[in-house]
Amino acid sequence: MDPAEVEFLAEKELVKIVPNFTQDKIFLIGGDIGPFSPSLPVSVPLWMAVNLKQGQKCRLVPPDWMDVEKLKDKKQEEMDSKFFTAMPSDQYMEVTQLILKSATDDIPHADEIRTLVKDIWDLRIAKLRSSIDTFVRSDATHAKLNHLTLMELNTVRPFLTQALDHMHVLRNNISGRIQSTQD
Amino acid sequence: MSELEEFGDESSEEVEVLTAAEVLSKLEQAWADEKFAPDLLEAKTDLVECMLEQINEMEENIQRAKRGDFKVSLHRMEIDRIRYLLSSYLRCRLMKIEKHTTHILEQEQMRKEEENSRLSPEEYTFAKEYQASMEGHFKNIALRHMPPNLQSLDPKQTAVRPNLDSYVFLRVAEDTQGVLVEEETVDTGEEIVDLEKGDQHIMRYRPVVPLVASGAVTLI
Amino acid sequence: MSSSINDHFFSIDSILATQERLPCKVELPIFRLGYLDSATDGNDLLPGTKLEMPFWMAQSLCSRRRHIISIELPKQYRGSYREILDADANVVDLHKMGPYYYAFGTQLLRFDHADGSDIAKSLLMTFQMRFRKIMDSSRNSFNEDTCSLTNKLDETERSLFKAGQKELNDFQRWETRETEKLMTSKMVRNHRKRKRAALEEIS
Amino acid sequence: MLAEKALELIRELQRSKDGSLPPYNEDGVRQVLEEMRALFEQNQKDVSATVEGEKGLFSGVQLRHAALERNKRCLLAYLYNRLEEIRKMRWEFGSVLPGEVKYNMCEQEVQWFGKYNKMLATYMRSIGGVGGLDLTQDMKPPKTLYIEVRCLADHGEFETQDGNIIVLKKNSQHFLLRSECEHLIRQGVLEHMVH
Repeated sequence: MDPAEVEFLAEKELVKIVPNFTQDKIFLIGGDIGPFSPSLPVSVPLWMAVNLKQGQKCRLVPPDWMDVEKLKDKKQEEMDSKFFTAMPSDQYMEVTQLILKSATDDIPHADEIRTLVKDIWDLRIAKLRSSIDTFVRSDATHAKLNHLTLMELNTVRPFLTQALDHMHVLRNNISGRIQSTQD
Repeated sequence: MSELEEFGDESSEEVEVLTAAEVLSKLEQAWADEKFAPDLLEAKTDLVECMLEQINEMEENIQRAKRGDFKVSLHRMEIDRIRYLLSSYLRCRLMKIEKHTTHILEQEQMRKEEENSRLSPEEYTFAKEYQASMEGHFKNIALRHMPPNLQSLDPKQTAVRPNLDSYVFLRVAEDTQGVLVEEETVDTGEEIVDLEKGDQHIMRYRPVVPLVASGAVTLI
Repeated sequence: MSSSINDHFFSIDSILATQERLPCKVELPIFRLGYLDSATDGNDLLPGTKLEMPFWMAQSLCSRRRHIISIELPKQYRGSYREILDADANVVDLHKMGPYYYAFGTQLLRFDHADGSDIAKSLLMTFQMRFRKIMDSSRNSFNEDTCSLTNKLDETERSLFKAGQKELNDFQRWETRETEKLMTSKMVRNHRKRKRAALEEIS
Repeated sequence: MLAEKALELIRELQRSKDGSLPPYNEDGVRQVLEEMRALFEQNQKDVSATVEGEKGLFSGVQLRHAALERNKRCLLAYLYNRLEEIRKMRWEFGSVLPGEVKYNMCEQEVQWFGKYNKMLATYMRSIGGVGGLDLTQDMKPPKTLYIEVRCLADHGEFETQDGNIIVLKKNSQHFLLRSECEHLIRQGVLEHMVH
């Protein structure tokens, strides 16, 4: 999957906005949204939030976890743990990327947040790489990957799956099951 | 569009009633599964038709709306997203049909009556035509000029088949006990795992083929 | 056959991997095909003749049922070479020993050679040992010269390396929001480039 | 060596993996078919001789048969992989191919392209009943309704969805619905401007 497609999936996540307009409930195919009244926070899908913000029709409310102190704690926890820790959002990377791009002015300490999220991402990707190496060198043929997010998995997908597909053939060589599509 | 949509699920006797939003989210899952599965999955013809109807209806409503109505742009954006989803989903299927044509048509021929088809009727027509055009091309340029005993194509030899042993990422949607991940070999014993709801795994696709079909696991 | 990546009747890689040659010895006379051995003017291939054959040919003449020829292992799969791989697989130029080292090695196992199971083990171990280096370099390759590494990779490894690079590249394009830009399709772009180049040559 | 010409066809494809279609090698294809005919005739002779009592000819027959199969595989793979490229062209260039590209195709390949074009159109029209769905559009997830574009070439008049006529003149800039100009971007008529 293309990262843009992973982002497409993340864009249906709900986020809170504070609109500056009045509008009755909108009956979208994907569900009802609104009503909208100025200054009253309301939940909308991320794609809509980004578009409304671009049209200067709202202010974005950062998700709870998008907070310098919380992210610092998260980073520490990720550093201390041998395993992957649970992220506050399965789309933390995509959400950060989209919100910080379109609504930097609505997010306090945006730069710091950007750096912290990127640090956490880098920590996790480094961890992912070394666990992949361990996995490949071991005799294991499957693994549990709890707490990894779709975007994280996606950055190693073809590489990892191709390597494992190749190893499956090489393993079958040893056990004498030669797979063949032709002679 | 909050009214309930009648939605027939062929696999069960009673008619399931799903909201449009539920159909949409099922379609999103079907899209992801199709993207990640090495073989062609069952055609979700009902989901596709239902969503197409929804966006066509919405387009009509928009035509009637007042010019400059603020809501319209939001509806349009949603339509664009759904059209992308449908189109990407069907494109992905078409690529597989083109690549594994012979294999897929063989499967279709061997299909038991109680099983759902992997191909929508339109896809089936396309697959047949595609197959005929490829074979016609081979025959015209090459096969008919070859010695008599070499003029035919043996699907056993030439069919391009999906690699069911390729690795996939999955998330467990329903607890499933005793999945045979590796068969016993000379050097190692068999390996069985229990899949617990919410867990994520990487493993070969083959052992989970029926679980993807039933929705007990989803591909990620 | 071997590299599960792209293996079917029409696969170019699969055809090229089965074109790799190996030393063979004729066991039963093969009449009127003497021209296959460049070292002789004879009409026939006589028992005892040694020559190299592509895999696909050798396979048709040597199987459990047929012993028209006998085969020898190509040197890059013999014990002495396996020992080198055993010691440090990372320093070996597998492309020189290939370029379809794993795929061809897998094919060779069909001959039921006495070394078969050792070759099979060596192939897997070689790949496991070299994996990390391929992964790391495919991820950090933007500023360095990668040729010196990729030159030494077998075709399967190269395709893996490319997959890793593409993932990184795609992700970086996403991070910088380049993915939002709608692009001219690749074939149209390449076509224009070639056309421009052709025009420049004329003028 | 046997099946050498057939291998050359395959190497030709391997060399052009960058996505350009090399000229159809009519001569190469003919030579492969000729070699096959010769191998087959020799085998026929050997089989007849065996029937008449001559011994030891089996090895040669076996080897030639392997070469025949090999030639067949290479030749079909040559045609298959070319069609695969040609199929992709329908998605990248659209239903009309540039002359220079067509020039590298043989007559039957041009015909196949036409057939593919037609069966694809029929399929897309039949999706879900009314009106169908154009799968060659919406290639990327949508981000905004409208986008800014710049003309890379003079393209003439263009009718927008709301009925306005605009002139796409080289270097002119426009604000258009993404869905109505996506194909012009893919064909290199317009450039998507991103800020």
